[in-house]
Amino acid sequence: MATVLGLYNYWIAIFLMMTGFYVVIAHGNLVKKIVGLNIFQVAVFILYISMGKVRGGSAPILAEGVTSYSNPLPHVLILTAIVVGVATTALGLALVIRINEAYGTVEEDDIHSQDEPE
Amino acid sequence: MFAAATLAVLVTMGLALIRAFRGPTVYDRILAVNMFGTKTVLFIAVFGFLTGRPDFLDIALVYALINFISTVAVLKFFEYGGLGRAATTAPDEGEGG
Amino acid sequence: MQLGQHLPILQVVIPLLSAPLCLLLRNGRLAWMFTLAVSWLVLAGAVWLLLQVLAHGTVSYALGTWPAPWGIEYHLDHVSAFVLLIVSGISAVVLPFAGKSVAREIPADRVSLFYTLYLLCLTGLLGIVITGDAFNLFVFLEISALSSYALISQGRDRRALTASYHYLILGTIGATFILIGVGLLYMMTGTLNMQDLAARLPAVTDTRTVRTAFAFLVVGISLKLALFPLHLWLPNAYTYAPSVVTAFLAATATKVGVYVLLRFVFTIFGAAFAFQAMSLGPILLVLALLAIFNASTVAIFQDNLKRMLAYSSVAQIGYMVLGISFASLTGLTAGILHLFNHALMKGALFLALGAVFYQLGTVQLTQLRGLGRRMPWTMAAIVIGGLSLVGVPLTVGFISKWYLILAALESGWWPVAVLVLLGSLLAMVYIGRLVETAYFHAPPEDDREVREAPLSMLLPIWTLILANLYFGIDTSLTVGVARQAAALLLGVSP
Amino acid sequence: MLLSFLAITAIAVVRLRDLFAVVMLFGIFSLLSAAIFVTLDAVDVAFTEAAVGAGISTVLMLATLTLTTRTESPPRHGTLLPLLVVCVTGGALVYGTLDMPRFGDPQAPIHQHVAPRYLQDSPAEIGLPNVVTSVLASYRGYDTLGEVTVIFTAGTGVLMLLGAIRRRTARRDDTGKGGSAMNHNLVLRVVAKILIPFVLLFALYVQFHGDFGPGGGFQAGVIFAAAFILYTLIFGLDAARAVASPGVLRVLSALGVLIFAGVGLAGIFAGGDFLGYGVLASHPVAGQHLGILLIELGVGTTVAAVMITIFYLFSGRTR
Amino acid sequence: MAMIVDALSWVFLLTGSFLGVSGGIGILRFPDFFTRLHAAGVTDTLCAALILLGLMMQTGWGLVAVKLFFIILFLSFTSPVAAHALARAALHGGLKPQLHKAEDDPSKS
Repeated sequence: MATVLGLYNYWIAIFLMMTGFYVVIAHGNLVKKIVGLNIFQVAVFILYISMGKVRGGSAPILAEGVTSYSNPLPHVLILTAIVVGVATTALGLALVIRINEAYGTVEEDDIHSQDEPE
Repeated sequence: MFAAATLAVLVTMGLALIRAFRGPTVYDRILAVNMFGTKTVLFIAVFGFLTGRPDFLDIALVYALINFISTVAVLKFFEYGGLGRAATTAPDEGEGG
Repeated sequence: MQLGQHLPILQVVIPLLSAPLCLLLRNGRLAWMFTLAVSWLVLAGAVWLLLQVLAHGTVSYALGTWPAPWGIEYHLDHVSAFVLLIVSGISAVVLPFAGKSVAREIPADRVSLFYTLYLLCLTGLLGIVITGDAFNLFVFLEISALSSYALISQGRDRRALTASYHYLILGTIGATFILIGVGLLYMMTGTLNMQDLAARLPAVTDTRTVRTAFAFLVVGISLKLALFPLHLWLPNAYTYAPSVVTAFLAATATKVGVYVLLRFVFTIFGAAFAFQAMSLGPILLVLALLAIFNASTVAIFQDNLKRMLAYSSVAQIGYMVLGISFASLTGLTAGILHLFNHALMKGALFLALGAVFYQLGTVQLTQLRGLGRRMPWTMAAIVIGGLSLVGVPLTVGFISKWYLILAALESGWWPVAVLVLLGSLLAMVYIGRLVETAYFHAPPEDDREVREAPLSMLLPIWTLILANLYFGIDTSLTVGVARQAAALLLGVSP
Repeated sequence: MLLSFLAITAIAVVRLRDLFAVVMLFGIFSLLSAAIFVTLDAVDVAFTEAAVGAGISTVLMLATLTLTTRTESPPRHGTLLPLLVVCVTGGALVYGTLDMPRFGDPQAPIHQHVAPRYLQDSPAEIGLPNVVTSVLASYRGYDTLGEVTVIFTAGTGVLMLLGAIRRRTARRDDTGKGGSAMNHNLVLRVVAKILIPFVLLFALYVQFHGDFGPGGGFQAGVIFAAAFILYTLIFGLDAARAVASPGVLRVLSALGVLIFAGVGLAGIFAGGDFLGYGVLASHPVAGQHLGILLIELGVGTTVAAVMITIFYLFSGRTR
Repeated sequence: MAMIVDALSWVFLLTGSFLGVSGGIGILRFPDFFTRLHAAGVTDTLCAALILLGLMMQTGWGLVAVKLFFIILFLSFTSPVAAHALARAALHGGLKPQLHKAEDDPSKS
């Protein structure tokens, strides 16, 4: 029971990761893939942030009267990772727009069938 | 007491979430999402008090702002852009839009 | 102020700083000249750093003056200095070629953007190689990845867009896997610095978490370096990207991927853990052999030469990984050596194809008939590069293969040695097809005016070709450095 | 409880085929995860996730949807293989969790090794209450430089992909979704006019208050960009371009990176190391303050400029 | 005095919470979009304002109170505007208010 409680956060994060991952690899719609990618990444962020939490700790902004703080390092890493994530999203969506202009569709299967005959 | 308020906000969030899933029309979803956003603002605010460090209200402020922007963006999407599934008639603005 | 002491960081910061400056240059030609100058400066720095490392051993640099586990540290040893040289060298050679090629393939108003992204990509690759911090590596990995997605999408064919998109999706999955792996390692050790990680990992290697971290890192990196079953993004990306981009990425990006694999497997986890506890050796061995045979076979049936070479790249990555999978001194030496050699030959070959594309506007095999007489210098370069790929003596390809076979025999796996030779035969077939078409077929009837590529293109191509021959004959420098690097990774004396 | 909401949302995202609903739910997903970050004490992260995930990403996705289709066609291949891959990966991860330190355990290695120094010594070494800012801008300042470069890369990449091909003609009444103004909606226009100055003010507050509370250059940049996005949405792209022209933004996005890297180089020229702010002023702590202030400014500039550029480019496209 | 403020703030908080939950139930149970909009719109603003006011009374005067005040200001601007714009969009988008009694449950689809 203690194991389950102690790992509950991680398991949910893993579940979310896998949901996102599944969307990325199983769906054929290019926009949805990007959404899935985002979910995947956000879930990883939750994993990181979860490990930084200290029970009874407080946000790592020093204040008087607070003795226990959560670990600031994962926060820093994830701040960077979020930025990387949004950069990837923006670029990916720009590509989707261009693909739509070139092919008139954002479905992977339709794109393949358009390229095949050549 | 803060805990009670937090709980109430959480329950409301859950209810709005259900509507967002079921919402037969997109407008229902937007409404639910908007409400959800407002409740998240409240949640952050109350939660700050619950943990005794209420100086993080900036986040709530950002939420309020972002929420507004995304609502506007969504609305714009529907009035000008998307071919709404629920909206059978084409968006047609008489006044010069 | 001593500039030399700050060189490790300047190496990365100079291109980083130049990128925004380049964006401000609206004139494409100016941007090109600027990029060229920067790239040569970086090459000079890389040479100096390699000499420094050879003379004094590892160089490290604490960013922001914070000592290592707290701040980010730059850590330069033989392996990284060598790869640094490869990356900056290829970049310096590719750029003179780029001037004309880019002007033809990229719309004029986007040329300065193109060079900005090129510089960013270079920054990213250099940053990956030189850093001593696991998370910093991820950040720079993304810089190089994002810029290469954008660069690849600039190909003329619309399929460049889908190729770039797929690369983006798979690349991001790979990066996220790496992020998960780094996170798990951090969780178990509390540090991100590579040296510190290596010191603290042995205490917790027995945990399931570390094993999972290892698996995720290896899979993530394999995606990035296009190891066999995860190579699907590579052929399209290389086929449809602009010529310069293909040449640059083919010669550097996957090499940096291999470097990251080496770094994580050997420096951080240690050979003992990776190869004994996790039995990475057989897995990599099988995958590498599959890569060699599958990709070479596919390459034979390609009509688009860029695609053919792209598949050949997948096969060549197989050779590098094969070397690594032996986990012996000779094997690693062979792997690192091939890293260098393959950069030379693929750089030359893709550049030569770029020249063909420049003159012909196509790289379909059927269109190349009789080209041997019309573009003699370019085609001669392709032939020599191809021979090097096959592994004919007097070329660098031979040296790599030689060491690989030595390593296989040393480990007592003679069937592997035979398979390596068979793989070379496959390479012979696809290069042979090319040679046959170019020299022994009559040129097409339509008699278009096809002339030799301009000098600014031939010069870089032949620089690389001559390097191919030179390092194929005089191996003391490359083999020496590779051996030292391998010894360092394994933690034994050379 | 929040986590369960999150899980439900994720499942809904998988199942829904209406991409618009998917994007809306993704907005919820982001907000929820941000709320979770708050409960896990990561206020800075929550701040960013709220601004980025719920704000920028959602708006960009919507803009993409206006240019593409809204519904996803049903899948045509079996989903067995992906499911298998996912299960194996997930299984591996769960297997990995078994030996992890338990959630919230103060004895976990990460709370013992590197981080304590940040918490204990940063007041003396850097002198800022917000440890996240200290680590972000100083101890691991180089990561942040990389981060700014990533943003800059994305901006340049999007510019390369979407810019300069089809310039938008100044047709006011075209169906061009994102770019046109919401002229008829008086209420929105008035409210936006009142709000935008406050938003800009708030962005400045976040920019300079990041040393003491959650916030900093990145968040401020995004908020600043959000104000412009609001302006563009309501008053139209042409009006927004008149306020901040793409050319100016291009210069600004480069300028931010230059400021950051320039501060780093200044460290070298002042006799210290790259990004070593200590030597920038007579007293190390004062130097740290100055350095952090300047680089946050650089971050804010680039982020705001790039975000606005990207939004312009997305909304300036016509189908 | 302090006691009164305290008690008042609790009253505000509780009323706000109650309104919030009732709004949530409303948004779930009401038959069509416009009634739901009504349920959400009315309670949303008031609930938020009340809860935030209650919090303000708890902290006393200071930066926190100013921030809370801004949030209230913000929400009281944006929620009605959003609701208004939403109703407009829905009306223009072809969604008609359900004027007679519901024959079927619209949430079935």
